Amino acid sequence: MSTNEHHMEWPPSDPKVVKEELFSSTKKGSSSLKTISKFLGVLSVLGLVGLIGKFLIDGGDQTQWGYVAAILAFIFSVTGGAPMVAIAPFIAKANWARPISRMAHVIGASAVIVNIIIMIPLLWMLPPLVVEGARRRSIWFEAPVYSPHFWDFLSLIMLAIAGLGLLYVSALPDFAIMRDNSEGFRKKIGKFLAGGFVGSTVQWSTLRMRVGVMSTLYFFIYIFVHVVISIDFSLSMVPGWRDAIYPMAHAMGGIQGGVALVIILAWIMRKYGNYENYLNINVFWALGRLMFATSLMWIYFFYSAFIVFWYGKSMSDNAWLDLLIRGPMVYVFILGMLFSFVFPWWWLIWNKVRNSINGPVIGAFIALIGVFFERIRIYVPAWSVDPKLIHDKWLTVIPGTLYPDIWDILLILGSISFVVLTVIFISRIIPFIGVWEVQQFNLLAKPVKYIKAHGIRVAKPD
Amino acid sequence: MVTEDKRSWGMVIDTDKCNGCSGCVTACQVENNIPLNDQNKFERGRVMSWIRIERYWEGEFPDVKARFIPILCQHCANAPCEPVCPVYATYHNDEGLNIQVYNRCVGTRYCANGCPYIVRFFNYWEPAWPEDLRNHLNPDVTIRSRGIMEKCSFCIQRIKRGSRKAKEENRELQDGEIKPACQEACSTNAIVFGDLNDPNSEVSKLSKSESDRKYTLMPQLNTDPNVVYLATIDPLKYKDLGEKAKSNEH
Amino acid sequence: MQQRDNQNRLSQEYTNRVLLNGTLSTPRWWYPLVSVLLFFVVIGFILFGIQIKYGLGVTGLNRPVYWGLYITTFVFWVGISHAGIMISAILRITQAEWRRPVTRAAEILTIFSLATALVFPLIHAGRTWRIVYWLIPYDAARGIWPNIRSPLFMDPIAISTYLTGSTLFLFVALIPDLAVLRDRTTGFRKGFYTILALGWRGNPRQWKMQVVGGILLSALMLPIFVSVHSIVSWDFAVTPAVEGWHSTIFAPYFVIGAVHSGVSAVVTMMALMRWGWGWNDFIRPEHFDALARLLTVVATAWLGFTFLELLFALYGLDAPEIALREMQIFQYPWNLLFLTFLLTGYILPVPMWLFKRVRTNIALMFWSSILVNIGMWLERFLIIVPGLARKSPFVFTWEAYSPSWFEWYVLFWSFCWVTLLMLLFSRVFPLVPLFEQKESEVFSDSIKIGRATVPTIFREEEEEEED
Amino acid sequence: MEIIILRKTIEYIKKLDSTTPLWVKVLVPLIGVGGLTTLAIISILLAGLMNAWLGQPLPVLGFEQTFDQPINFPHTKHAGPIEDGGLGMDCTYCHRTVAKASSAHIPAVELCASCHRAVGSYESEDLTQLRVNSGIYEDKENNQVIVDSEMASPINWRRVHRLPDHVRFVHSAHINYLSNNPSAIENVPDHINIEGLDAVPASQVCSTCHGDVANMEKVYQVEPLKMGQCVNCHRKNGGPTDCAACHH
Repeated sequence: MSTNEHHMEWPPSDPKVVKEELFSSTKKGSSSLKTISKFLGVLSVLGLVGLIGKFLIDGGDQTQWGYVAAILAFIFSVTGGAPMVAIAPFIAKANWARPISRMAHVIGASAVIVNIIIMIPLLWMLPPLVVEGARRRSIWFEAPVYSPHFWDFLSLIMLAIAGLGLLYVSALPDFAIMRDNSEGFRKKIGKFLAGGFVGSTVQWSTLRMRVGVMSTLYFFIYIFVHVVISIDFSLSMVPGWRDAIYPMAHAMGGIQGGVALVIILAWIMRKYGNYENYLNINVFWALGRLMFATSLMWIYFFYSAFIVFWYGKSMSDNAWLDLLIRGPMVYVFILGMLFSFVFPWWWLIWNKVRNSINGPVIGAFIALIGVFFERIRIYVPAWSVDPKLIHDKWLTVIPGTLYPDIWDILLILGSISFVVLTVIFISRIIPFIGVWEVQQFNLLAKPVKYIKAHGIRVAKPD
Repeated sequence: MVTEDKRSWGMVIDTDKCNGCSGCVTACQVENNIPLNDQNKFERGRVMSWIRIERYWEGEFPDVKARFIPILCQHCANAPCEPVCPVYATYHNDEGLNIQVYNRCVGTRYCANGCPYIVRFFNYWEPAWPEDLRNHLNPDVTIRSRGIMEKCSFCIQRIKRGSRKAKEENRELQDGEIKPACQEACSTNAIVFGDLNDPNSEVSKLSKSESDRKYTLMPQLNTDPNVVYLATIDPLKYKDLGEKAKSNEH
Repeated sequence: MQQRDNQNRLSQEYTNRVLLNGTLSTPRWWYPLVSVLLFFVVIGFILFGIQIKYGLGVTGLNRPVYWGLYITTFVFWVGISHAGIMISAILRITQAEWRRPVTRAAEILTIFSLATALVFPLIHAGRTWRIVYWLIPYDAARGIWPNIRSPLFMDPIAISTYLTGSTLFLFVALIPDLAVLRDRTTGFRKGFYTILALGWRGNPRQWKMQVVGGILLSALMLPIFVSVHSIVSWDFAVTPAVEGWHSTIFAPYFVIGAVHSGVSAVVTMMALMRWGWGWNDFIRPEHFDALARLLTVVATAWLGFTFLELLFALYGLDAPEIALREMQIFQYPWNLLFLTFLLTGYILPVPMWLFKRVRTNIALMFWSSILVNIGMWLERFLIIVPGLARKSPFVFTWEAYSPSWFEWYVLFWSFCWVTLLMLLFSRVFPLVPLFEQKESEVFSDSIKIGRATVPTIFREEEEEEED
Repeated sequence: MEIIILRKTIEYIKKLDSTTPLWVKVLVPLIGVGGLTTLAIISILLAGLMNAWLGQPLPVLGFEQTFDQPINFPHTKHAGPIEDGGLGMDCTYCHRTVAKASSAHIPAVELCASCHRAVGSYESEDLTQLRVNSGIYEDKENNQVIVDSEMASPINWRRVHRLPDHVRFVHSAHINYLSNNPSAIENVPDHINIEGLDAVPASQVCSTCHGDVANMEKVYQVEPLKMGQCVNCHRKNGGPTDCAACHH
């Protein structure tokens, strides 16, 4: 990549041009997009059919619900992880992330409905806290009997609200632009959503504060949701599995998937949304590094748990290894390890790969598949454990491999399709790059030449 | 008798027979050159005793009963103390013994932390005996210097001597020929030592015939000990039987 | 003398003069302080000799508390050592500009605390003189090599790798400053600096090599940085027999705790440097501000991990584990220590740091960072000792462990020793990197956005020079 | 190659400014050019030193010294071959338990006295001392034999072949093995011929560790008797290499 070409890709400095360029993507809809949407719509309906079918056929058998739990965990953690890509740089005042923060927020809000739909039957299947008169292992020591169900559901709702709130708060100025610069239906939406936002100094400072508060809130909720759901939905179903880093590893896998989703979406928007000037190579480079860092973090958390079990060699330690690693899901484990860590790590370790447009995207696809396998590896065996063993000190009977049935496959395809469909739907309303974010970006950073070196001058407001 | 290299030395301790007389403790102390435990050592929690008798009270006074469990190194097949030693001072040999090599030990005390039975002891000082006990020390056992770990060796000096004798006399080692000091001193024959891999040895037979009483300490840790305990017999369980027998007599 | 040049930057002449005031001249307090410290350090060495001669009976250790103050202090110093790479490498990679005046101090803190930490397993071992078996793969006649499976064997490897790497890292960053010193000294010192400066002329190629070397070392040091405290944590976590230790969260928990304590130690040190040498123009409140913000995030993450650890301790509903936690948290004297640990480790300092007025107040930052390190030392103590002193079914020594005065002195010795080494270092090498300071002055500027004047930083695009 | 280095060094010296002390001008290029070489040499030397220290036979550390025993016992006279003026006695005559027990057994004074009460010069101080120690001796002044059990005391022989306390060496096992496997015997003295034999008497295997004691005026240690030697021999002859075989 030569120097000149690189510096050609920079957001235009004229606000009007920015506005028009960014909003143009919400208006033009190609026919292929419509076809894709229809196809995804059909798949989504089939997914719902799958969930209902699953409920009717396997409604009484907890051991058959592993894939449903896995797909829920996958969708909620990767879509929920995406806003972290916006939040972390926001807290660290990193300027580069401004062009992709909207996309991150959109992804964060895209899976609200799917999550809640899948969650409801799963709560039904979740064993109560007191089984046969005795309290089972759980983080809810003395809590009321249906605490897991209540808090799991509530936490997911909280995450949904926080995600939507974050998107709404940060998109407020764009709604105002929509209100002021469009006609008809869009104007009405803009008017409704933007409220009285006119861009006064007070409103701007409130906005910044709101984004900050929502971001911090979202971060804590995300961690809380992971702790609660990952423990209740997998760890406490397996007798003897005691793994303190597990919620963090789970969350880290989610964030890894979230970064991957943002990279993929950014790539699509760059390619099909004419956003070349906004999503330039610097963005992909930074995202690639983030992807690399999250992959390393994930393997570190996983390994921290693994080595303790491996060395511990106690009955429950061995059972953990038998169930989740060398047991029924050994091939999925290997695939997950390859796709979550080995491939992305070996791919993204090269600066040439990170510092390109396509490199990080390939890494992101690989990592996303890895996260998917990893969730299957965790949830399916955990749900397959015979519920009768729930009071045991350690797992004595390792369940066999559970393969997905037709309902599971329908559900997996349908739920993913519905998330994609939601993203497409949102893309029709608001631009995927915040206009105000680009303005700020332009104000704060500028490519400059210093003596002989090329560089960027970044302003650091307090 | 199985061949020499497939031995697995083990012990069966019948807690029902143990009356807590501490004969084994004393015998071990003498046999293995263990320094005397004085008041100061007790106060500072530095007592050394390769085998010890743990006493548990059962019931309320005056209907109180004492239960005794002799605890010694369990010679675990899957010993948590072994992998943590940085210098291989403790390892498993092919006779199923958990060996402590004094001269390799540098005294990190990591093995002691790894041991769930707390049967490893550290020499905080150079060992010392009263003058008149000096010549009573066992020449077959190393005197451990300060700064190293020690623990029950299943009286390895006796095992070695016994196997050597059998070899010199060109015969197989007989079951019961080798007796560790604790077994020799046990007044109630609660301790039986032998080869667990030999199906005809007394330890194998005992642990088979009494399989409903058989248990090992802390099974959740998966240490696979070579010391097998036989649980105390619950007299209530046999009370009915006895009364039945009584009524039959009449 | 004019301090600022025509572009309102600190003049290079002023920078050189002030930052070399500890090296080219001696502060008045230096000799008295060094001699007092030397006195305490020598006493410490005599005590080590006594311990080696008579055995570990001089400590308060017993059965089952086989590890006590020595290991606690070992972990503590390893933790402190995480400051250097956190500040120099991670912040360098994430391009945090405020790191510049702090890097050197953090790195030497790393090196000296690591060197001190390495001493502790030696003091702690029963037969220190046999440790050569442990550190060096010895003669093959016996056919036995050190046990690679033992975390205690991996410890020295990780720590000495980290030490070597940190020393290299420090040296690479020291070269330009050594050249400055070479040009300002005469006689023996000039010779000394000439050799160390490796012929530094400050030409573009040398600068480029120096930058590349720094970045490469940063990237190489990061995995070592993580591995060091992870391995230290696995010393504990791999033993299934100790309920309070066998926890999967230990590695990240220890690492983040180490960053917490290490960065706090850097804050303490910065305050002392500012007061001792009068570098008010270079170590400025905004550096404390930035460090305190970083610390707030790190401390909160660390508290979250502490919470998770406790949560999972109770999760299993295992009686021994719950008994252990009950002892650790509610029983005297551990309860007082636990309360102090929570208060000093998080509850007192972190809410203070939420206020900008505190973050920019040097005295308050000094005291709060000391609080953090008291808390972090107690954290290690509360993990190690109650974990061992637990109510185990086979031991009846529950009153456990009270360290002897000997051990307390060794703890005190370690602080004297590190401080002494730092002071000796400061007499020979500058504690604030001159070239980093000048570079930051050159790179920073300010622009007007609307009505506000905002400071800016020039960031060079290093990647483009690859082709 | 050397020329290039030399040229670069000269260039470097020329570049140094005039304020630089002369010794620096000399030392810096020396360090610069020779640094790696020096390091390599030092490493090799260190490695060699370590190897030498760990693998050496004991004499280097001064273990080859002989001791002045309380009574000068000439092995040459007792065990030395007859043709050299010795008596050719069997080692096991005095070291009686060597093939039966773990220790080789230093004979009691009585065993010595059983011969030396009659045999040997009455002028010899050593023999007189021996007789005193045996408790039956001749009082020269009064020319009478005194039986004094209070005077009887063991001779305080000084040990020459010492093993550390943590090593358990069993003589019987080794003697029995070697006497049945003569091919494993080492250091065979000239006056003994064991070639081709299937079994040899116990007294002919001692030389493996102790050397040719029969020809030593004063006994000294010929073999290092360090663990390396034990293990090497065990490996060669299929002995146990388990640590617990010797250390317990």
